Amino acid sequence: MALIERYQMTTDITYWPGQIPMSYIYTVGRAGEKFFREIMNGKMIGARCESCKVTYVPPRIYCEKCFARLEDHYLEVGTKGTVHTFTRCYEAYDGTKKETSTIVAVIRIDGTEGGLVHWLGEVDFKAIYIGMPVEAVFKPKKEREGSILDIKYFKPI
Amino acid sequence: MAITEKDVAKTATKLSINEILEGKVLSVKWEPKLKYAWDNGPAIGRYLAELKEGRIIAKKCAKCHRIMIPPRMFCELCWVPAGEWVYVQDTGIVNTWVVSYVDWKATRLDIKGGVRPFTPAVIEIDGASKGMGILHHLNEVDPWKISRGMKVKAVWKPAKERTGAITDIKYFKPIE
Amino acid sequence: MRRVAIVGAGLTKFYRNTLETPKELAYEATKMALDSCEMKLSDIDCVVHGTAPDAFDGVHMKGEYLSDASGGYRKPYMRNFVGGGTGVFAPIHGWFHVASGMFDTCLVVCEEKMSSAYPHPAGAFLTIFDHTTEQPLYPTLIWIFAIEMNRFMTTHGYRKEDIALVAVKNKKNALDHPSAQIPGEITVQDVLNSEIMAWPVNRLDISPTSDGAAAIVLAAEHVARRVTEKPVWMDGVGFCLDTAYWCTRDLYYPDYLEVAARQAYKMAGIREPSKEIHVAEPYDPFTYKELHHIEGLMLAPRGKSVQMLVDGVFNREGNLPTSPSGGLLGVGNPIAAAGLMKIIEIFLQLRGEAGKRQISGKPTCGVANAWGDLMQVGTVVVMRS
Amino acid sequence: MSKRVAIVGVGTTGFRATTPDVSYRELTYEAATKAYFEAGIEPKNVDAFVATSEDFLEGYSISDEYSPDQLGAVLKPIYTIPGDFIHALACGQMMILSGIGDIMVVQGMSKASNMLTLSEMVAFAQDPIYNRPLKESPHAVAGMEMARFLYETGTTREQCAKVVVKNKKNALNNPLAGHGALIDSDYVLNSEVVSFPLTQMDISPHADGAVVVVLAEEKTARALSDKPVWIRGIGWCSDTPGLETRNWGEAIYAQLAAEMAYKMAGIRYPRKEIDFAEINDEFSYKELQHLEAMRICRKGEAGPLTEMGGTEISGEIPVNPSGGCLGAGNLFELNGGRKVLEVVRQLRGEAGKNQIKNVTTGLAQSWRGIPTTTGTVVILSN
Repeated sequence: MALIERYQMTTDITYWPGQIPMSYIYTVGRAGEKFFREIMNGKMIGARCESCKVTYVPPRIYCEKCFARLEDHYLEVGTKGTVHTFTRCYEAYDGTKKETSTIVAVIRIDGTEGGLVHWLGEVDFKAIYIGMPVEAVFKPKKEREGSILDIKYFKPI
Repeated sequence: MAITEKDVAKTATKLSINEILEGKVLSVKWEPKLKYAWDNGPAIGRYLAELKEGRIIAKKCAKCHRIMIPPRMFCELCWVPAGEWVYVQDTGIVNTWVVSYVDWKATRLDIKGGVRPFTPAVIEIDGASKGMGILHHLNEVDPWKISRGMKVKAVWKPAKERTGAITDIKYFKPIE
Repeated sequence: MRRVAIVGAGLTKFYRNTLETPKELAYEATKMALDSCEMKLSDIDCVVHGTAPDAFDGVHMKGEYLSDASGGYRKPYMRNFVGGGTGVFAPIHGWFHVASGMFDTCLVVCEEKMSSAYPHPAGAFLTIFDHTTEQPLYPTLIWIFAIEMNRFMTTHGYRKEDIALVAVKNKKNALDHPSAQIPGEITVQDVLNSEIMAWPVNRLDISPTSDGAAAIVLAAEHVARRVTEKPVWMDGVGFCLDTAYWCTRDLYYPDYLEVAARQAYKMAGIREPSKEIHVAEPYDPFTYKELHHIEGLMLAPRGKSVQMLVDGVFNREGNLPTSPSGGLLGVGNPIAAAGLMKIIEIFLQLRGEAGKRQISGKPTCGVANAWGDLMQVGTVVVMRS
Repeated sequence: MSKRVAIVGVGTTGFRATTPDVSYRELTYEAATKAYFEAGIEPKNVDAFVATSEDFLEGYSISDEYSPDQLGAVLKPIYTIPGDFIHALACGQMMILSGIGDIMVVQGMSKASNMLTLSEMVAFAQDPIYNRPLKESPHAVAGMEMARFLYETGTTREQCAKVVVKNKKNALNNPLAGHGALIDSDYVLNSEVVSFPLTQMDISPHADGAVVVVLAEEKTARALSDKPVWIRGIGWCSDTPGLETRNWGEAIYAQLAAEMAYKMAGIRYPRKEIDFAEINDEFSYKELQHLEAMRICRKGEAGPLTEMGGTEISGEIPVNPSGGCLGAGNLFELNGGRKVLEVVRQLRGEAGKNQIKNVTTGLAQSWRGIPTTTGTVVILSN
């Protein structure tokens, strides 16, 4: 409607294919540099806001609630946590079906209000429950590159 | 207040591109696949189909009688559905142009090595209303001899190579 | 109509490449803005974010990604977008929030991290063109600006060497700006001798790509009077877009800017802009663009801006200083943040707090504008002390 | 608030999985033509326009460039909100209240069918450093959220399936909706698991379409329309965007956006004072989670209420009589626009077979989808 002339034949209809051809390199930032250098050592740090009583993992340079600067308040938080929620995912990020499913979870790091989104490994899916204690399994030290993938997965304790 | 050197000193940390590329600082790479198939619709669909035939088509507004190129199904100024289809010429005049030493990635062309600079222009198409132009390349002309108002004509790809695209016109070249 | 004032401002350094993430840049500017007027995040009712294409920072829906770092945590938070015009539109968007009576305070944050895009941020501009009728020709942003500059020059008979004076002036002004990325003492000859990018545009005619952020705090009158002795009022706002069929417009004159400026002047009660406005920050991503905008803002008659430039009218000591900050050509161009930087410059000038950049004569009225998209956006703010 | 603002014209194309015969320009042109016709105005009467778009969903790096022409907004005040349609509606309202003008136009458009790599585009919204390197489907985020919601509230997968059954059924009677179907709960529960407990049928399929709304200040509204629909309250809010720190069981953003809208509308008991609601149901559990966040249901109550038919068109509080996203399609930025459209149709008594009797106040709510925590709410009355 509204047009006085429309396609009358399906075979006349056409489209134009195209793409946005960009690529990216993201620096991990001030807090990220601190976090991933520790990850390479097999450790994890967070950032503490004393006034809000919140410990952020991954660490940030600011508290999102009160905007306090947290750069002088980094602290080691350990590599253990509990499963906050989890899923078994059968779909790849491009929307196709995965060859093998993965178990993805939000891990709440002990003593913090933050955590990591990561895989669960060395575990039977049926045995997983919300609140399950888990710990990070790191790649061998020489394979670590300062990335979230330096952690292979979390496994039950 | 006033914003001083001291205030801004620690707000951002300067890096060189090599510090990033050589891994002095940590980074993550990503190549998104952002692909589309945009529906042409009747106006652009016909425009492309006519280009394939070696013709340029426009739409005429039934109210203001502007002959509009590229064609559109409505006149955006009068806010009425557009009227009849009108073939326009494949000639026109140069409204404005550039002599570019860079491509779309900001990479410099090897001008000294003999590469011809790009000379894209806005070309007012003959037969369309005054001032109605399209973007296209100029060629077969000394880049430094292009002038405002220069008459130009489309150089088409051979019929069998045309696909129904703006690039079915290879470029425009000057005519007497 | 409720009066709305700018009461605080913050700005990061601008660099070609920064270590900071987009969030960290936004936080730094926002934090400085809050601190500058001794406000806490809890004093803020709502947040407006202005940031240009997602294709720079490389995050889809980057307004969402940046929300917490802009003070938007659990607040009414909204992003606005008019391409390059965003930096001056964001305060207008914030103005709606406060002038409407829905909120008393509003944080306006602009951020851009262009350096994430590879191989060059300029690549993101290929896909601003019509995907079907223009992109197959592989156009780039510089082309269309050079196309516009050429039309502007040939219509008025302007000379490149005169237009180059804009770069000389702005880079020099930027020497006094603490955030400046590429300030310097250069000559007209330096501009003309710099590499040709796309004639008539040489390298020194162009602002750089940059990372950076800027923020301001807006307040309704009753709050503004409480938090500061020197509120700067947003007395007029205007915004406008012209057609996306950019090849069908005569590019020699920015009609869209005149329409936006007339709205803003009408609201501010300005009848003779060139007399009533004491300082201007016209958007200057390219040298010619400052002049193009000075004409569109009706601060110079059409075809006369170059002569006024040559006569020194627009110098910091001149009758109508333009881009006293150093502009995008000198301070840098993290798109939306650069636009807001211009608003901040007028704010500081009208408060007499621009330091070494301060213009003389106690200015009380200033204007800033920004521009973008396919050379079709005009955004204008008129401010008074 | 000194002035009242009403919707005096709506126009839409309807919503279909694909719209191959028109470009995005013509799609919006159609909706705009209808909206202006209904309001009895021309673009020249409009004081300002607000469009919605997100660059990567349109396929342009600066998508707002292409906003003015098909709205008749050339050389007029117009800008773009990369947000939900209801965000843009709030902008229209704020501009009227600010004195920018009396007539505003708000536009939203979806050409979701034109995105060939939609899943990657949504994944591209995730944090590039902490989340994206895992290369997980965005649906994993929904799966995790659903799991936590079921855990915290005791809601069952069967109750979520009932949402799908209800909404797809409602869509059958909505001529604008394109994804209606008659199915039962087992069909949903047995459909392919995408990210457990989320199945293929829990996910709303996408759709194309456009909506244009004309807003006017009270005096103008009464002159233009016999049936103005008033904006009584509007709210929007963003919670933390971080996956690591957010509250996975609750939709805090919906709660706070609703509280803002309720306060403006003077609503204290939403369950009693709202006659029906169009709630974001991009995923089945989202409808239930949002109902609870907005105090239309108590925590854990939305599932059982749905199971007992309380949210059917004939129920105590009808929810998504239009068919929602599950029945009419996920329209991305336009989701809120389609919700507003349905509330307007209901309040004017123009909802056909899905008309709810004697309605005076309706609520439209939207959410910006994975991985955001941004929501919008608007309360409309006739």
